[in-house]
Amino acid sequence: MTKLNLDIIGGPLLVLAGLALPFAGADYLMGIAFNLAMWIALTQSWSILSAMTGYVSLGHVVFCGIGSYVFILTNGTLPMPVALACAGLAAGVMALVIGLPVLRVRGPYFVILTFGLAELAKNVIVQIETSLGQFSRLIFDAPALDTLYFIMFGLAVASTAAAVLVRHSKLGRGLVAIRENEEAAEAIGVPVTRLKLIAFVVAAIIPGIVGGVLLLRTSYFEAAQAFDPVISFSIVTMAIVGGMGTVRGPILGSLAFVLLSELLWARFPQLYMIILGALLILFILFMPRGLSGLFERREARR
Amino acid sequence: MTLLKKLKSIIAAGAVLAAGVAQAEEPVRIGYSMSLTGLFAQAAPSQVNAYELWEDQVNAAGGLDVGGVKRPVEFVTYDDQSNPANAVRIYEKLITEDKVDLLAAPWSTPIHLALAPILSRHKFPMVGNTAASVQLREVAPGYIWFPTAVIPDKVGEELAAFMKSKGVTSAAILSNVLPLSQEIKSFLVPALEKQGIAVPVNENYPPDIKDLTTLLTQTNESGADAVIMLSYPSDSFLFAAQAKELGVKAPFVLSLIGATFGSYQQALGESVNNIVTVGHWSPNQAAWPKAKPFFDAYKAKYNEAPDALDSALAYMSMEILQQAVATAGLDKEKIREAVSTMTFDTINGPIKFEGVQNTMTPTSFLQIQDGSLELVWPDSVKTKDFRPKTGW
Amino acid sequence: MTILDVQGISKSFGGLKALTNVSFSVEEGAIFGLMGANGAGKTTLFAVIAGQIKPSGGSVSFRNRTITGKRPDQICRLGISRTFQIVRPFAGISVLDNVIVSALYGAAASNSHAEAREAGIAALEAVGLAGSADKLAGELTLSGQKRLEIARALATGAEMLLLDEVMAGLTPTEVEEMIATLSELRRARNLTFMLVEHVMGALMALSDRILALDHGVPIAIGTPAEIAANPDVLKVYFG
Amino acid sequence: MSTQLLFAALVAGSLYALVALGLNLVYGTLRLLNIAHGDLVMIGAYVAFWMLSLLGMPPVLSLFAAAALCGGFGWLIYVGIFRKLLSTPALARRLEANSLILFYGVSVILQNGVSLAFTSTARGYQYLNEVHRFAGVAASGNRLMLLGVALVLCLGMLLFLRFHLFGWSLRAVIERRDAAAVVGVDVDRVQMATICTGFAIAGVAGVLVSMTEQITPFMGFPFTIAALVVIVLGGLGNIFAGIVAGFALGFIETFGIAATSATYRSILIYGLFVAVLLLRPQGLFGKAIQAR
Repeated sequence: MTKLNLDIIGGPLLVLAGLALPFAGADYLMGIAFNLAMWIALTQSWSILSAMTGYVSLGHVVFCGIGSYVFILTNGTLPMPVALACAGLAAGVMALVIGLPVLRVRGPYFVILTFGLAELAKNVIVQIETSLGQFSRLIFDAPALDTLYFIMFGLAVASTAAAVLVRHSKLGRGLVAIRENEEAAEAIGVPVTRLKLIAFVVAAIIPGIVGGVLLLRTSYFEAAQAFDPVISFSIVTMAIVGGMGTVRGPILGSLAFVLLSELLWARFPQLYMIILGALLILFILFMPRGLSGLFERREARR
Repeated sequence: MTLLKKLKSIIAAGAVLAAGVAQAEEPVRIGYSMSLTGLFAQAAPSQVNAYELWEDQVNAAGGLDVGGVKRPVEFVTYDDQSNPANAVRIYEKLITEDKVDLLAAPWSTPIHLALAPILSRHKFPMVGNTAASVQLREVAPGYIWFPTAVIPDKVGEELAAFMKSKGVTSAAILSNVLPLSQEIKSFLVPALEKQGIAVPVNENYPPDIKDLTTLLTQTNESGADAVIMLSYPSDSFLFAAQAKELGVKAPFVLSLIGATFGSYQQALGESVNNIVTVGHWSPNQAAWPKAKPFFDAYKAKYNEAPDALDSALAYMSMEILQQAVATAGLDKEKIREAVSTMTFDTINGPIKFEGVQNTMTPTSFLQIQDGSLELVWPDSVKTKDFRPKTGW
Repeated sequence: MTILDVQGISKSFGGLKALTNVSFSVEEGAIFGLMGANGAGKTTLFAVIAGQIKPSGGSVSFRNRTITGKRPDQICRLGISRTFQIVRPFAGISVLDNVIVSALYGAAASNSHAEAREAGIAALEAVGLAGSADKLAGELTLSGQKRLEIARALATGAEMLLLDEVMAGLTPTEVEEMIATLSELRRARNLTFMLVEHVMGALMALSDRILALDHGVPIAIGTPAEIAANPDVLKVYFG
Repeated sequence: MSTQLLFAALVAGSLYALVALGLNLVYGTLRLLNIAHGDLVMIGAYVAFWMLSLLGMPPVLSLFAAAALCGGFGWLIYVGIFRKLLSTPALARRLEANSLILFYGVSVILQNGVSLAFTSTARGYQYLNEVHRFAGVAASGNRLMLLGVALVLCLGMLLFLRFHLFGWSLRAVIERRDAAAVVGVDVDRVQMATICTGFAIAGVAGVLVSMTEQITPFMGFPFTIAALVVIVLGGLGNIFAGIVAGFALGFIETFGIAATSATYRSILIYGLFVAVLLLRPQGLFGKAIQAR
């Protein structure tokens, strides 16, 4: 089976399974699928910037946080779908505004900068909420799980589609050139600043919407939680475990992450985290191409 | 390969565990999720310990009285990683997959609030415990109840009255920016104003504060005779250490969360004697005959004192459930009916709910007095008289 | 016809003067050589022309259009493309993909992958790398990577190539081949070249005109024969 | 300006400098960004707590025990993992690019391992908490000790780097790793010594911190962050500037709060962090080493 075949058959199958899932009538299954879809949406969007250009962001949660904040501010005044759109838009605008200076910073500096930015944003929002006399906010009219699931599933599909499109476009080729050598890319005409900015903005929009949907799921907003840095770390973990070289990577990584946690964290919470940590180390050291690397090797052999 | 083996052995261990459980005779299964890892992990033991103590005691007494039939109890537990979205999913799993008979509460306000809609949708009653926010009242009544008396508006009002009665004329308020502190402050400040107590210092600080010198110097200079430190655990420790260093002189000193922890007195010893904190339970209240035995049993099992807030609330919530099940059996609607209408006899005295709230237990304050936590306000429940703080 | 006109370019880094008042012009279709010892400012001059370094003074115009102050990618799209002395292949992708990016973004920027692929393959053929198209660029030998540098610059569709020591580190046979390749390119594609080269023989053999730099100061300009006979050059080079 | 505030700034600064010193040494010589650094501080704190609770050993002796344990851990992972990887250029590059994430894995393991072994209950103990008063300053014994030990260690490290031959080799490795090997520096030995020293210093800091703070398995992360902020301010890998930056951060924080309000503390610190990364990624005071 060639790589193309696998994707052509596997992709639509996954989508069909995803669409059919709510009709199985199991809330719990849908809950898992919701989580899976969320991680795919986040990791896939992250990969558009970070896997493609090598600018590894450790602050992707900042877009979720901004999205959920804008969502909680607008939901109620605006209809829910519009509020969600605002959340995505706000995240995109933020990326656009901070993108130019931030994307000039490279390597390990970029990694810690993005982390610092997310923490800064968190503290600023906490401060704003405090000075507004708001401590936490509740949502009362959240739609049922199946609706939320369909939205999240849509976001997973959308961000996967975006990743596929980017990867196979002129933009994607330019981004890869930037990752491989930014000076050389610029010297052959790649407008590096503009391309990085586009990727940054595209990568930001989906997590913004995810932040809003997540709020509907938990019906509670608190700034410190909305910007939980663990989310950023988890995204990077899933991307590494799944493999950064392909669109499949984030899907495989999220799948592994969610399945493993279902299997283990139930009864062995700390042990689960320890295994997760160990897996991360093993993949970085010994399987740099991640789970999708396994597929490729098998395909290559045939 | 070794990893695979490890995985296999873990799965096998899980299977053995499950098999062992299956052999017991029709146990009543009670599900809950706890923040065993992540942001809130530090708080989990005080609550889990109380649950497990309750389980031991019930099983030792022959089981849980289910409408007249005694059945053993067992817990089905998961880790929500301190993430409300996970908790929501876990409770869905507990209800729809594991089909547990009863539910116990998770930790923290956000997770309680996130669960309310799920409980309503599945018509599954759960007695909450460690949640504190005026927003709890906005939750549609029905399937969740909050036995806590630490509701910020009441805390603000009662604290102001308490301070007034002890002759406080001015108060310095230092508050963490996290929700509970801010919420209490928002009610405390107007209440103080109403009582005619001045507030010369009113400052916020972030959770990761590392030094309070400026704030405490300001406080000392203001000459306020009360210091209201609306703190979370790590800053409670910091405050006590630096207040000693800087010789805070106010006779009335309150520290919000953390002062009920066993480690608080371990680490700070004598210096935190006579610090006031929020809480409505003390083992020394003779009017609550169950209080002292609970304290002793807990101490015997875990070799440390129960947390006067979290452990007590967790245990109370199980007592309430236990008593409701004794009359109602395991039928969800009957349990709901029972919890909504009955009066319960707990380690914290009688409890009765109106809507989602416990209206029997007064909002109270504890004071550390020579190593033990005494209720010092209001007079109706106090176990000792308030003592002004004379030094560190 | 003049294709590139450099007027009074100076550049200093801190107190160090890397280039002092350098002026020259290059005719279309010519091969223009730069010579000078290490640190003479040759690579800096390339970087100024290609836009990586902003000069402290002076101007560069290409086809009568001022390009000083433009970004490297803009200058590339106008038709100047450079290679790097220390090769910078896109090591993790295939040789063909390396040149396809060039064709997509360079002066002949195309939005069609098929066109870009054709242009890329043509560029690889021109430098003799067609056989390695599917290899990872990082797996090429040094000589292969030097060729890839040229192919990538070619595939942009540039009219003028700045080649920075493409022969350094090559064996004598490889140098021969490279000279042949460049001559052929000039003939077949009517390109203009600027060369920086330490391999004197190659520079003399290929160049129409040569500029000699010493510590950033231009000391002579002329045909290879004139340069070889110039007393200042001889003094710098042979003491 | 009160001397008390000066003291507070010094104490905060010395702790920042000390914690950052270990992180900076490891980054400087091995180019590994150890985000589990704060968790080593946590391990040090637990060493002090358990040594006191179980054996009655005074924390001042635990300084050595924690240094030995954390240093040993450093040796173990160097010999077990890093030595081989760092000797292959391609692997070394991958390791460097992913070191932050790799150490996140280590961090997760340490936190949850400790939580599994000792539960996540907060711990604490009393040690040297009597208050001394002098020159208008009130200081508890444990904070004086923190200040003293941190100052001695930072100063000692600087003198060592300046005057000891091995210190010279260390600096050589930090500044020009490739060249150091050529001129005969035993890079392997320097790297091993540095990772042990860096980890040991974190352990020592943990013991000092445990005297004044509550101890939990999750207490480490804020220290990692603080150390990161410090070494960014100083310039990654620049040891001297890192120590200066540690004290500078202590002063900026303390006097920044005094000048504005405590509520802006975190915004101030993260704002500074982000601003330096955006405007002067080489650090406020000097030149950072080149990241490959």
